[in-house]
Amino acid sequence: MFSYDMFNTLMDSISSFLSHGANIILFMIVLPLIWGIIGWLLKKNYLLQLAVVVLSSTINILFALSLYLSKGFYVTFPFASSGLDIAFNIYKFSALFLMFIAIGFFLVTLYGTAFLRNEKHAGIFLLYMYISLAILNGAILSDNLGVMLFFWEGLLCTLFGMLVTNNEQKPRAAVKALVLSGTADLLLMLGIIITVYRAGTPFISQMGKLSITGVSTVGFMCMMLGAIGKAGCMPFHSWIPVAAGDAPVPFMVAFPGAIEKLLGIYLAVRIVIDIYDFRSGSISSIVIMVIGTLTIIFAVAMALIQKDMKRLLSYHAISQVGYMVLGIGTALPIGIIGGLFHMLNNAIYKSCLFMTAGSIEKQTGTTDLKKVGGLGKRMPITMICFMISGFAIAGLPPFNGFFSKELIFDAALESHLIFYLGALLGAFMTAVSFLKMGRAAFSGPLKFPENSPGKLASGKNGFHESNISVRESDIGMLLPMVIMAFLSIIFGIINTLPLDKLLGSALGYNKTYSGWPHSMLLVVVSFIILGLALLDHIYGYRKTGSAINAADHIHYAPLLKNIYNAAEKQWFDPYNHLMYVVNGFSTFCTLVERSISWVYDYGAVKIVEGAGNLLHRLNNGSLSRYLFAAVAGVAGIVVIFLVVLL
Amino acid sequence: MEAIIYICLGFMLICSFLVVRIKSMLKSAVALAAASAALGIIMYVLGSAWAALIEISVCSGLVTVIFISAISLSNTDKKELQKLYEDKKRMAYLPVVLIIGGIIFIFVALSTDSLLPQAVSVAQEIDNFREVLWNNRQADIWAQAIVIIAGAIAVTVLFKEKDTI
Amino acid sequence: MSNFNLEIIILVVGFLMIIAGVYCLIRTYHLLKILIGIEVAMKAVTMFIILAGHINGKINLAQTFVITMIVTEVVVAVVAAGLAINLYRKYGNMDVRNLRKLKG
Amino acid sequence: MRVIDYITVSFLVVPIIIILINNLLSKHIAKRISFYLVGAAAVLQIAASVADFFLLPYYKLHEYKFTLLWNIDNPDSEYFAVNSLSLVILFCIGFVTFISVLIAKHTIDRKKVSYVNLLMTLIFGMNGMLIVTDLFSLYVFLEIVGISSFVLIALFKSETGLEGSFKYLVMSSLASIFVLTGLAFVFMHVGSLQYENISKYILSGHGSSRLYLMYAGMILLIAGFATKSGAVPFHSWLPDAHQSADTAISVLLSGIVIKVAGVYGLIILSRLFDGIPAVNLTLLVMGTVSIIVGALLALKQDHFKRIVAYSSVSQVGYMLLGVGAGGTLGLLGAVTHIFNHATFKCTLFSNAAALHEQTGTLDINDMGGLHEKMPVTGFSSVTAFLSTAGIPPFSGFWSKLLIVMALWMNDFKVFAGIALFSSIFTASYFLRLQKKVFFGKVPNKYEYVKEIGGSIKYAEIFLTIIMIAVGLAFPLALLYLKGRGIL
Repeated sequence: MFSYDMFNTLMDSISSFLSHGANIILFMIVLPLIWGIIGWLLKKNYLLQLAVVVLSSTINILFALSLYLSKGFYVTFPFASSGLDIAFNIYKFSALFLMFIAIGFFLVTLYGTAFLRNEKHAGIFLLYMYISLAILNGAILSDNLGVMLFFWEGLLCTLFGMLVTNNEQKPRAAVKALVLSGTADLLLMLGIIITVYRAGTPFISQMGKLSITGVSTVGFMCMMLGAIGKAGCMPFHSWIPVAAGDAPVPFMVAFPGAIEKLLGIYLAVRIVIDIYDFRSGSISSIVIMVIGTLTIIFAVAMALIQKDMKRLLSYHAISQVGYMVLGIGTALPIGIIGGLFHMLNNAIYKSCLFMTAGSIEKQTGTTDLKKVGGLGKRMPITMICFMISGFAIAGLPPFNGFFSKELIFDAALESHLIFYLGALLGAFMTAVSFLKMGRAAFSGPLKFPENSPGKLASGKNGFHESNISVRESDIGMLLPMVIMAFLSIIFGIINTLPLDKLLGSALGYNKTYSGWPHSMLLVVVSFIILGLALLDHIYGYRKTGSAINAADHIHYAPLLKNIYNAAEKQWFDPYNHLMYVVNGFSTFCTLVERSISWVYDYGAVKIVEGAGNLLHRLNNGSLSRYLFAAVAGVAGIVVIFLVVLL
Repeated sequence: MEAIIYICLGFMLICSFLVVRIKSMLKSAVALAAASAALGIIMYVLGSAWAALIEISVCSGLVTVIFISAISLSNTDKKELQKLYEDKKRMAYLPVVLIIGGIIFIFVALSTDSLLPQAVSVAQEIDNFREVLWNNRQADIWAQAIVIIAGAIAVTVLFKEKDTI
Repeated sequence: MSNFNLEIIILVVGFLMIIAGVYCLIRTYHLLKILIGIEVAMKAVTMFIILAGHINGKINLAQTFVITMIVTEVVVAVVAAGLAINLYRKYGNMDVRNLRKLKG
Repeated sequence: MRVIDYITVSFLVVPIIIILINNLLSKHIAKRISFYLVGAAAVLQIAASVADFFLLPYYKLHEYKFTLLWNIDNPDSEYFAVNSLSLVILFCIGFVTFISVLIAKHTIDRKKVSYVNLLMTLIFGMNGMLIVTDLFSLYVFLEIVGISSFVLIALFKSETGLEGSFKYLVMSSLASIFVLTGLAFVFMHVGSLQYENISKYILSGHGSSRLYLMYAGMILLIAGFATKSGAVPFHSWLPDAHQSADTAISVLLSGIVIKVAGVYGLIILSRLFDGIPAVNLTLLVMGTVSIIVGALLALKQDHFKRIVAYSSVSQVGYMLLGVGAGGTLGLLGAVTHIFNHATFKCTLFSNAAALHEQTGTLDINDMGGLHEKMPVTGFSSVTAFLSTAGIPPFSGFWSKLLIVMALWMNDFKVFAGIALFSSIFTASYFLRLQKKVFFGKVPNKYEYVKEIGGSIKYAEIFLTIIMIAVGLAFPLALLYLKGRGIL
């Protein structure tokens, strides 16, 4: 029988195998690439792809688990010069993230494969996903900041590639994402350069804790901005809603939903814990917290007025990052662990929410809330998953979101009241928007667009209730959803498992943060907020008569209306302002380039042509001219000799 | 002895200018032979008897024969020849430039005594011409043999009317 | 000093002969006359080598050089005459201006 | 006697034996086997040079001295010698001869015996030039090369062939006059023409006040050998001769003759007159001018072989830059470029032969789209083009890199920049060639053109493999050089 001992032995042998030589590169980085190429070559073969996904993910989870259970080790591969050594540091924290990624990757890829069943991009989606997995593994394992940056930029490439694949004609989202993430990565690079310069070593494990003073402040802020920018924090967020309009759901699940947050928050925590001596109450802490709070409020306010599920969720994806950044920015252990826990929870429920949106899109062909409704009867499991995740994101006990939010509230209140109030405002609007979305989509009379896939399947008999084939999704799409929803509940009820057993021990905290929140006051306030949200929703529903417009009274409130109009016109989008500058610069460059290319196209060509023609005509085949040229050549050599000798 | 050299030098110079200026091909070939003979005498006086012998027999003999036979193989009418091969008018100033250059060169050469190298103090030269030729310069002999073979092949290629192999 | 002058004068005469030969090469239209011009210049070169042997006292070495040189010169003259005669057979005259097919 | 004695003598003996066999046999037998004889000679030469290359370090010799039936111990005696530099070029001679015979199998069907005889005298001359140790002997062997080339170009007595041959003859006679005058002046100073005596004289700085005629000699020698190598402004005979000759002979002329007769002579001069900056500067200026003028002229041509010939002018410029840069690295770059240039010029002339055989013309304006019809020819041509233009990882890139590095390290930075910049010209004229010949629309009359078969196809495949393999394997050679401390 398979006993626990056998399992332990297996894990030990795997980890010792990985710790030996280049095996870790081979199996954590190269192997996923190979899987990806296999998946790519399978193109549209759904069952085989499914098999590849299950098999590869199992192996990957097994490896990650063995690394997590091992004592940890340090591997160095000497390279050209000592600064470029590839060094991998495997210890509790990084191995934990490897495990998260392995599990999340499995669910996301499974869902994506099912979603893209028999579609053109299925193969390339798998390839990009596996490349991303390899990159993530590499980035998390690297101890060398330079090598980590290499992997980090690689993720930008896969992001760009995926967005371009989805919309080759007008890669609007791709370009926007490339510019914004690229700017964030540039900041990160700058930060890394300053940090390495200050520390004198590129290896994180040798850095100790740098104090944040002088030029180090710049380095810290740049690195931090790069890291949280990757996670989707303001001001590097605005490509996500655009991508939500352009890209298919699996991409949204994978990238803004899970992968980028995992990586970004991972690095942010590494910066705060390992690299810099980050103190609570310091200026940089306050700056980070302000960024976090602004992100929460602004993004959730935008989410409130969205009438499209994917866009709404994408704004929530941004606002949730704000909580994590706020938590980490407090620089308190409770805040950091709260931020991390929130990141974990967010990855779970946000992926789940995107997946439900994807299921609806798959069945009805749209995610526009105005066009769908009453799907609860047809898609009960999807509805239940949505409700669980919605409660979790709104912060209702006993789901996981409640506990992580309470930790962050606690930390925020400890820092300053104003951050707490901002976070509460965010929580209020989150709840309102989810009430709106859930009710609009799942309750009320059944409705879906005329041209939805379900309608088409109903045949020629016209619109009739009995012909409608809008139904529950595939098992391949349902399974990840259900697992995510289940995890939401588990992490909520048994929150000691993620908080103390996993995160706490990985960070080395002795104190326990699990269990019911210790401050009853905060819980009460949270409940009041949720109640207010419910009241507001009912008020809005009564006023307008439909669930979808339940938030309109906030949207069209006297002062807010103007702000929203400005936001709709993208006045707050830094990308646009950046683009003005860029456009001006590129106009200037065009002028310069035109004048240079004139030189190349006409000037240089004319000179070359003229010289060629002259020489061509000089050589008229006459022997005496040949001889004369030779004698002149001798004279030329004489001149050179005279010049040198005299 | 030096007088002979001066006379021969003058004769050779005149001959070579005649070679260039004479319109008739036959006469210029003969003038070339005369210049060659004068050179032979100079060489003999300067102490290279063997080379002088070869020069007179081969250069003023064989080469002249080659030229004259080539001329006779291509016998063009004399008038037509003059019309055809009248020298170019375009670069008529060239000889003037060259002669002026030559005169300047002569003056420069005569005014400086350091144009020629200092007498090299190489003492014991092998006295015997045969020894030098057959013992030291055998590479040249081999090369000459192949040159002559190549010349023979060239003659078969260039002068054979029909050669299909 | 007189001995010295002799050598200088041989040098100058040779120089003028080379000029004459090269001038003949460049200026003339007759193929064979081009070859004769080469021969004139070659005479001067032969004289230079003998002069060199005379100056540095290695006259025997210079003689061997000259003999080898004359052999190659004759063979080149034969080949050149052969080419000229073949060209005459093609064109009917020995005008160097025929040779303008290859140009540019 | 040692093994090396037998092997080394074969460089001179094999051509003579082949000439004897070729002429003593009856014409009909000779006609049938003559090409195989040349092939055997080429293979023997390749084998002998490779064997010698590895035997030299085995016997711990810097250079191996030998004679042909005379006593080496006579005072002031001349001798033959091979060293690793001359062995590399000897290898190239065998290589190009082999390719030439492969092409000749298609293109030459008359006068085979004469072709073989002249080819053997040519090889004898080139081998001799590489193994002599005396400037005058160098000249005599140079004349053998010259005479053989004149007759080879005029072999079929076509109007253009005779014209190209006559122009070459007159130009090289002028070169002979220059060289011999220069030799006379150097002889006047040194009293000997052996390499070691000349370099001793230059090093000791004998009579440094009265070196006027010595400098004149240097100028004339450089001019003479530059004429033979086809450097601008002494280049005018080269395209005419290359265009008018049969392709099997063009490949010899462009592939090896101009390099042995010209560039090797300049290498010898630059080593003899080491430490005289004017010589180096002259070579550099001449090289730069050659690169640019050759490329400009190539841009205006319409004849396939003429473009390739002007490309030779341009590439000789690179070799001169390598020689002029001086030092081991520059010499190494020049020799590597000699080999690489031999490979890609062989390829391009094989292409020319293939195109001429299949389409009957070499005017590039008449052609088009032949890439589809003749894939092997097209591919090898593109490879040769990339290699010539110095695109990594093909072989041409590395030799140009060595030359540019040598220039840079010897503080000729302007010339290094020009050498780098001029690659654009190379690319431009070859792009024009490729576009007109291999891409675009196929003219109606070439609708049924097929790929060439037989020996030319094999030659093309073989050469393409060599270009790519040398290019890919060259970093190893660089590592070796780095290990030897040359880089």
